[in-house]
Amino acid sequence: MPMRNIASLVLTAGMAFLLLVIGADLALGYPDMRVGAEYLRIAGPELGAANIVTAILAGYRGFDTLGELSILFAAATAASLVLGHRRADARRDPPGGLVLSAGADLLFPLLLVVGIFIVVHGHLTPGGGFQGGVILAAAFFVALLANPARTLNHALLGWIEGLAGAAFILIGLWALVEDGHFLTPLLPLGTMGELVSAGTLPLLSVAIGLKVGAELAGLLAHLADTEAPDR
Amino acid sequence: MATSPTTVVDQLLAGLHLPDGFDAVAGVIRESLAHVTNSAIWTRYGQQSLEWLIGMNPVDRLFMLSALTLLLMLLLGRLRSAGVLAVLLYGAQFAALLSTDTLFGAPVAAEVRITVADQSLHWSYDALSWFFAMITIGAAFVTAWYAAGSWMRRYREAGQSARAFHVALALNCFGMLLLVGSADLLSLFLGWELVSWASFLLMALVGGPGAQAALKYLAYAISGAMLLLGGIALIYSIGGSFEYGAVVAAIRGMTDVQVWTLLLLLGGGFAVKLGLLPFHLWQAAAYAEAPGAGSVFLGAISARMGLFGIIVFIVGMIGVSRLMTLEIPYTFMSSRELIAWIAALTIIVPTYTALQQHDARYLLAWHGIGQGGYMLLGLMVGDAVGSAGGLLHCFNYAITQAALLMAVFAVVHRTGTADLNQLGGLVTRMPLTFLVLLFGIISLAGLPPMAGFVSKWMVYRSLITEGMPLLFVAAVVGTLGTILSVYKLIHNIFLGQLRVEHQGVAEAPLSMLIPMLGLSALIFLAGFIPGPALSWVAQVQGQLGLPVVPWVLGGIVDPRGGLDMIWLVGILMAGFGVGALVFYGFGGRSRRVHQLDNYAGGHFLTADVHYQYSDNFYAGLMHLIGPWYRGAFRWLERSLAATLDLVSFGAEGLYRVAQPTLLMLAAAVAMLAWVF
Amino acid sequence: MIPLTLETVSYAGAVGLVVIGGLGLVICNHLFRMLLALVMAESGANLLLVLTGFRGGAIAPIIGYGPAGAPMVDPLPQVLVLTAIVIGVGVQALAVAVLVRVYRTYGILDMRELRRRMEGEIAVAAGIAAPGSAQVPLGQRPLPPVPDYELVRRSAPVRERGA
Amino acid sequence: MTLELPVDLLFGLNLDLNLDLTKVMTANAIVLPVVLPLLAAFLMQPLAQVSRTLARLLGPLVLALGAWIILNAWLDVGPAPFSVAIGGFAAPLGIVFYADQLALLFALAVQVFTLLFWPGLGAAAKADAAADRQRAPRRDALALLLASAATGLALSGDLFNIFIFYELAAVASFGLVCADGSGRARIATLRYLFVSAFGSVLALVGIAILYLQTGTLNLAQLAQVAPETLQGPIGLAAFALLLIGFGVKAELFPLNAWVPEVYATAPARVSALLAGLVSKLAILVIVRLLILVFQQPEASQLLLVLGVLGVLTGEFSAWRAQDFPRLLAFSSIGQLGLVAIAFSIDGTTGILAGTAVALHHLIIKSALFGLANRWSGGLDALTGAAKGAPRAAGLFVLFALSLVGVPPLWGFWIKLLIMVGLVQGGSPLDLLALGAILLATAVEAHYLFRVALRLYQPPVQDQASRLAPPARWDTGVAYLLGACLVVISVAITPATEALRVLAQQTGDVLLYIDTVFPQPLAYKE
Amino acid sequence: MDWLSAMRLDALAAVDFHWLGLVLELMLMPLIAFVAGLGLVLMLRKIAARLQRRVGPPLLQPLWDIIKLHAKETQTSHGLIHEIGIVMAIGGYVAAVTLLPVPGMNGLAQQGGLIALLYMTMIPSLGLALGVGQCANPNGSIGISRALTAMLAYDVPMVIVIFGVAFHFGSLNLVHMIAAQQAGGVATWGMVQMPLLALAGLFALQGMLGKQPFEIYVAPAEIATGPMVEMGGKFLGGLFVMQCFQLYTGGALYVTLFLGGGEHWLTFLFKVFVVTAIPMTIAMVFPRYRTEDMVRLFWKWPTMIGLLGIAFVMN
Repeated sequence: MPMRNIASLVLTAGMAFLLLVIGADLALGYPDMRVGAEYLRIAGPELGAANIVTAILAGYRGFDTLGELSILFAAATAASLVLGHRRADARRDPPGGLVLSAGADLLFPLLLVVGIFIVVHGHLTPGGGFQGGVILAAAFFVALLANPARTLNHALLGWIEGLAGAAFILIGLWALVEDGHFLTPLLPLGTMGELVSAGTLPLLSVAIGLKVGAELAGLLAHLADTEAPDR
Repeated sequence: MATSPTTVVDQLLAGLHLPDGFDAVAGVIRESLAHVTNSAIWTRYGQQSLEWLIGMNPVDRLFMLSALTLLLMLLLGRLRSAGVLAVLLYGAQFAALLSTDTLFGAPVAAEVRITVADQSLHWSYDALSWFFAMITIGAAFVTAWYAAGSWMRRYREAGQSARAFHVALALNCFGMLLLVGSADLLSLFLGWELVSWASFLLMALVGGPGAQAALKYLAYAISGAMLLLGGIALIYSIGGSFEYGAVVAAIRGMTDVQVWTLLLLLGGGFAVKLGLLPFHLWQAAAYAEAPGAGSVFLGAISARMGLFGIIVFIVGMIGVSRLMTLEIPYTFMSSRELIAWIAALTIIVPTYTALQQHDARYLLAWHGIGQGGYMLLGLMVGDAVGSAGGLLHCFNYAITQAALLMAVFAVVHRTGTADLNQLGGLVTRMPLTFLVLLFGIISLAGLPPMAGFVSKWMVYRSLITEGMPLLFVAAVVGTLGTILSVYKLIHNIFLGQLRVEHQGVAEAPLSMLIPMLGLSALIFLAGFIPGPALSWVAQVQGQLGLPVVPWVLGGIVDPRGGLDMIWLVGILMAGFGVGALVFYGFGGRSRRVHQLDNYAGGHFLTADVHYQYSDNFYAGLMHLIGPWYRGAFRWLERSLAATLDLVSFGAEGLYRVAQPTLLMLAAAVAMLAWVF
Repeated sequence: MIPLTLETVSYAGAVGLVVIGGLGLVICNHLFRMLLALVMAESGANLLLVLTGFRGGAIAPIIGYGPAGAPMVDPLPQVLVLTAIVIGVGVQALAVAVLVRVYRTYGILDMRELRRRMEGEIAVAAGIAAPGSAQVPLGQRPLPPVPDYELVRRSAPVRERGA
Repeated sequence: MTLELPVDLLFGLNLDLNLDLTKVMTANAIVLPVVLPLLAAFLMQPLAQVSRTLARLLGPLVLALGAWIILNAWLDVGPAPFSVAIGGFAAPLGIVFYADQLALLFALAVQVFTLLFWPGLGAAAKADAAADRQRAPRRDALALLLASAATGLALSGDLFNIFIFYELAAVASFGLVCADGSGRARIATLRYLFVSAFGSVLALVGIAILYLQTGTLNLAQLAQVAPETLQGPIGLAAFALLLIGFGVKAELFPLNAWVPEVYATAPARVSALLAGLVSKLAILVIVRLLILVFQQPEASQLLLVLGVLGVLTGEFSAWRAQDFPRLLAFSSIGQLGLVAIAFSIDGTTGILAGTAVALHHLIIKSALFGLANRWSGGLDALTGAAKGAPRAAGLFVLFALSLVGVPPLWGFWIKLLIMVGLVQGGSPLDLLALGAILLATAVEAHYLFRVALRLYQPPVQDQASRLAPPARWDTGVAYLLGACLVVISVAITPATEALRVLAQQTGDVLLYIDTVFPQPLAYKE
Repeated sequence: MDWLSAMRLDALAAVDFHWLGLVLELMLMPLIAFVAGLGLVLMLRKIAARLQRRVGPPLLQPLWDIIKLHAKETQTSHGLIHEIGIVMAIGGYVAAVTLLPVPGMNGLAQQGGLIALLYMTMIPSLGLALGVGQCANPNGSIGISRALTAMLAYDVPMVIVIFGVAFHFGSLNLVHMIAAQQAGGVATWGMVQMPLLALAGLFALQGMLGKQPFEIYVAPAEIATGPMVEMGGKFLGGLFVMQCFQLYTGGALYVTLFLGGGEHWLTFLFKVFVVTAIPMTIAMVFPRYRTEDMVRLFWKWPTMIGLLGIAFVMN
């Protein structure tokens, strides 16, 4: 046991040293912006999104985002597969106290609104589908924490999850049919900076937000069902 | 040329170069065939296919027939008559081999070839190929005949698959034909592997101890094959080609270190198959435990593929003269002496191991290993007579071992056991089998007038003229051990007291007797008139570029002491005649008494009293040399296996780490450190 | 020598996080601690990733966010890191789920002990001799959760040795 | 039908491309095999609530469709590689799919093999159908995600996109491994997860270093700029980190401690997919990086060393294995080491050999895991299994022979290719690798035929009952794959020629760059 | 190429055989050997008697013994092999003596040579072994096992000697050897040229002739556990005949190898008798060794002497 620890320490130190040696040769702080500069130059005009990060996220690298959604979906699916289902008669934790439930009641609408705002304004301001989706999930989870007896409708979450993801892909497929390319932005760009602008980007953003929200909420709800016994 | 069976027969007969007296026989065949050829069906279909067959490249025809045998056995092997069919097909293969006429004629290249990824595989038959192919097909022929009748019936009754046996035999034969006809390293390896695995199949057919032995064989064989592959890679890396022509050039251009490496790799690969020390441990059990007829084939030819490889590469391509210049560093031994000594030890150690065996099959199988040493020893001496002796011993030993194993398995067939302590006195019950075994052991021990004497004499002779005293002594000591152990074999099976349970044993069935007797006759003939076999060997020598043995019909002419077997056999027979005259000609008639009417120190013998000396037969000798059986090679084998186990344990330990990430971290650090 | 600037310090920090996370993964036997170590390492990697887009004095890549014409940082690493974070979250969530379930089944989270039990179970299922010690309790599957006092007793000596 | 497609989206360049619309459609449809499984996976659970039968059929249908699309694209487009800019954003800004024959071959293999080893097919699925009403759709969704990810790995031409698909494959496989709900599988999954996740962290560090040095993630552009920016230790360090990251799935030596545990606990079909398919695609990614980006000989050597270690440790460990799945697992490690060695050989020979051995292993190991569905016990329990399943035992022997490399089976030609390649390389390391291969082959033959002989021993009483009932579907698949093996062995010459063409295409860096960038990039280089 | 010419049958016709002379030789040689053998047996018994202060048998006693045994009424046979064994035992030696050149009669020495001769002498052992084995008496088999072990013992120095001699003369042909030895008188005799080998050969001869101390397998005292246990009547008589040949063969071989053969019959027989007398004399003053001790002895001293002799010969 101590041998392993010593070996690990030595290895770790060696790794750190080597990575730092590499770092000495890296162009930190003045990167060679080969693609990045190009994004900065044309992303705005081309996609009509003020937030270039979102433009890349949902536009240029929208396919990455699809993959990312899939990973989250896979994780959620796998988690639900592992965790199984709660027995109907399982004992539940008692509801939280007054402060907690009152706070939760207060926070729930607030989080909901903030989440929706961030999702919808993803193409304009910092934020986007993911960030907003997480906040949405948090809103539901706060409620759940305050009153564990309350349950989320797994079936509904599943529907939202599936349909939101499907919507993302269907938008892409629509583009494939329409334009010959999967996930090409289709709708008119509109005026940069306005809410309804940047073509299909906001739609994608909404789909992402819904999906992430539903998935995380489902995941957390599943985790909260800790009483689930073995099969 | 108009083709009809008649002309084909004419050609075949012409190819056989038979003496004139056979014309009458040919005439009869021709006439009876004429009836067939006049039929309508023949003119319609037979004619065409025959023409196609005649027009084929002779080597292709041989391969095709062999493959056809395999196919037919695969399809029809289950039938009762498959055995007969197999005999006919092997006979046809033999005829096809003769029709290639590559022994005395020029080498013939097969048109069959495979090209994969720029590498071409092709085959060609020359005198050497012919020689080995002849032994192979002959062995397959007698084996198939031996197995065709009663033996196979018993085999089926034991719940074994006749088809599997036939297929294994046909595959062995096919693979061997491909091997001996190989014209490049790849086709060599292909044939090699084919034979290896076919042998494995034949060994593992019955299961039980045979399967265990087969597994051991496999471990050795595949290691040998990998060594061989390593050698092939080495040659390829230097010559850049797998063709034999390029290989020869490559070997010529190699440095001494490279030749040494090549020698170790190729030699190791071949040595495993030949069962040279220290790679011999697999062979006895694997050959002995194979199903009877299969054991006959394996014993007769399969181990010789290692010798074939040695002949092609070490004798043919590297050359004995090159071997002589390769000194072992820091010693005064050359590589040729090293190999010769390995051969000599291979003669002695397995032979004396055979002396200890209690199972007839194992005894013979151990001798098989030892006899391989004679062949290699003869080839390593390298002069005309020695190399001819080595080659001739291949043939002589093949027929001898086949006859011996057949006789032993005939006994097993009748009595159900090969345990030398459970048999005895069978000579009165199975006299013909006894005769076969007698011929066989005389030949195996290398005593006149049988075939084995000729080839062994040649090896001794060359050892004397080349001045290798210790090797000579080793060879003779091996022969003496052989005499001792074969006497034990024949004594414990056929002589001495007949056991009660064997009172009703009958002579071996005819289907088994015929090939046995045929081989016995051949053993005697090859000893009496070694000329024909020597003529083959001389052709092989000529093709390999070795000095050619000065042979005559009766043996060898040499001013420094030749050998004429016709005379020797003649005077031996005359001597026997004198002996018979002395014995039978004078004095009173002898009276047969019951076997139990014996001197027993006053004790009264009955049939159920075990009055037989079989266990621990050479007690005095064993008392002396018994402590020498230290099992050093078994110890080596075991320690190798233990090492493998230890290494595997270590390797497995790497996959049992408590924290897999530790390995990752280590790998990352090692790689990054290596990068800088 | 490496100058002490924001980016080099951040780089060192990122490397440090990765390495400490790695160390934690190796040294810890407790599954949850290993998970935390993993989170740490992932944070390090994310920090490093976002650092690759950093340009001295540049602003966030949102049009109209800062003075026009001001240099912006490379937006791509930000996209990548966003994705990487989400991936990390997904993996961690799954890990937690499995971990919870393992704890439910076995009552412990000790990596070595769990591995031993796994080996034992595999051996039982395959009908072969279990590797390692004969103490592996065979034939009872799933094993009953270990009571709390067991856990305490088991982990106590470790703590003492560590101290 | 042709059509004028104004492409003035990028860089202010006014390009008029004459494109065959059908061709564009066919080519662009190549994203569908990636996207459609995702769609199906997303919709799986809602659909299952509507119609269970439909949900059961959805996966196989989508995979069959994917296979058809890929085949169609391959046949229509012909032998030349093509690239597809996703979203119409041309590389290097957007993500591209690069479809050469290698990619298409493996994409097709993904569809076909996932279909063959679909968890919901055959008798095995029927047995648990009733018990797993809730599980089945989720498991199917994960399998679809795995298929999609694997296809993406084969096709993607963008490093980060590859990373994402790699992670997707990882997460989906975690889920699949512990899908049947045994405790030991979960422990194995956790250990697997930690290894995999830490590997991903290191890969991410590698990607960061790579991006910092080059400023791009597109493989084609990386290939262009690599000679100036990725020389020296930094490039190699990045490669080493990426190798560790992707090597986890590729079962490379020090990163594969999860392999035996996972394969011993996971359902046999999942093991078949992981060992057969996913590992190959991970290797494929490494090879793409090696060919396009890291052309230093040291990088190949790194792979070679790992391959040698993998071959040795894998085969030696397999020699000690006591149960069938772990025997296959260790053997798989050894074989993937062989793949790594093959790919580390220079030039076309290496790619040819590597592809061949990868395909060979894909066919054989998948089929063997299929058989393991029935024989998933200790090796002792297999005694006499040939009595009950003579054909399956025969198949095992066939596969074992080919694995060992017995001529004239395909395995032999592959070993020969590797041997020739290594000999032509000629460095001491190459020769060492050759020796290691030969040694490992000998060990491999021994343990495989120890099993084979055991199959043909007379069965011991009441051991036969311990074997699972015959799984028709899996045995059928094994037949099919065995037939494939035999066909390839017979048609070895054309097969090798086809692979050679494929290998030449794969090894052609300029072709890759030209295909992704039909015009030279007009901006700062 | 025709097989006939390939087999060189035609060469057979070209050889000029003195048919008549040869046939005469072949008939005479065994006869002379037999007579000489009888004399040797007589000498053996005389020497033994003299050493034991007895008178010894009369001149024709050995012949009378054989005739008596043949004439016995009870001739117990245990089967065909039993009889054939005796035939082989006699026949092998008859063949062997025809391979030994004697003055004026080279016989077939040209066709065989030293090795063939050596192996011919093994055939009687085999024949005897077969015959005894057929008797189904374990005591006989034990005797055979001892006899074969003894053969293993004495043949090792024997072949060393044979190698040395053959190498020295550069030929396997016995006629050549004799010619070479007779070329320069006593100085070219093998014994003078190769004294060590001659010594080793003497040892081997002692074993080969089955004389004390190496005679446990045929010792009269061990008759009940020796090969002779079931031999009576003309079976034993045949063995007596064999013994005559055996003594002659051993002596003549030694003379041929080391003592320059025979210039004419008188000297030849004289040499043979002298040579044979040596082991007989030695035999009478020794007890006998156990089989394994015999092996040990033979593999030690004579072998070493022989190898040393070879070392001298080869340099």
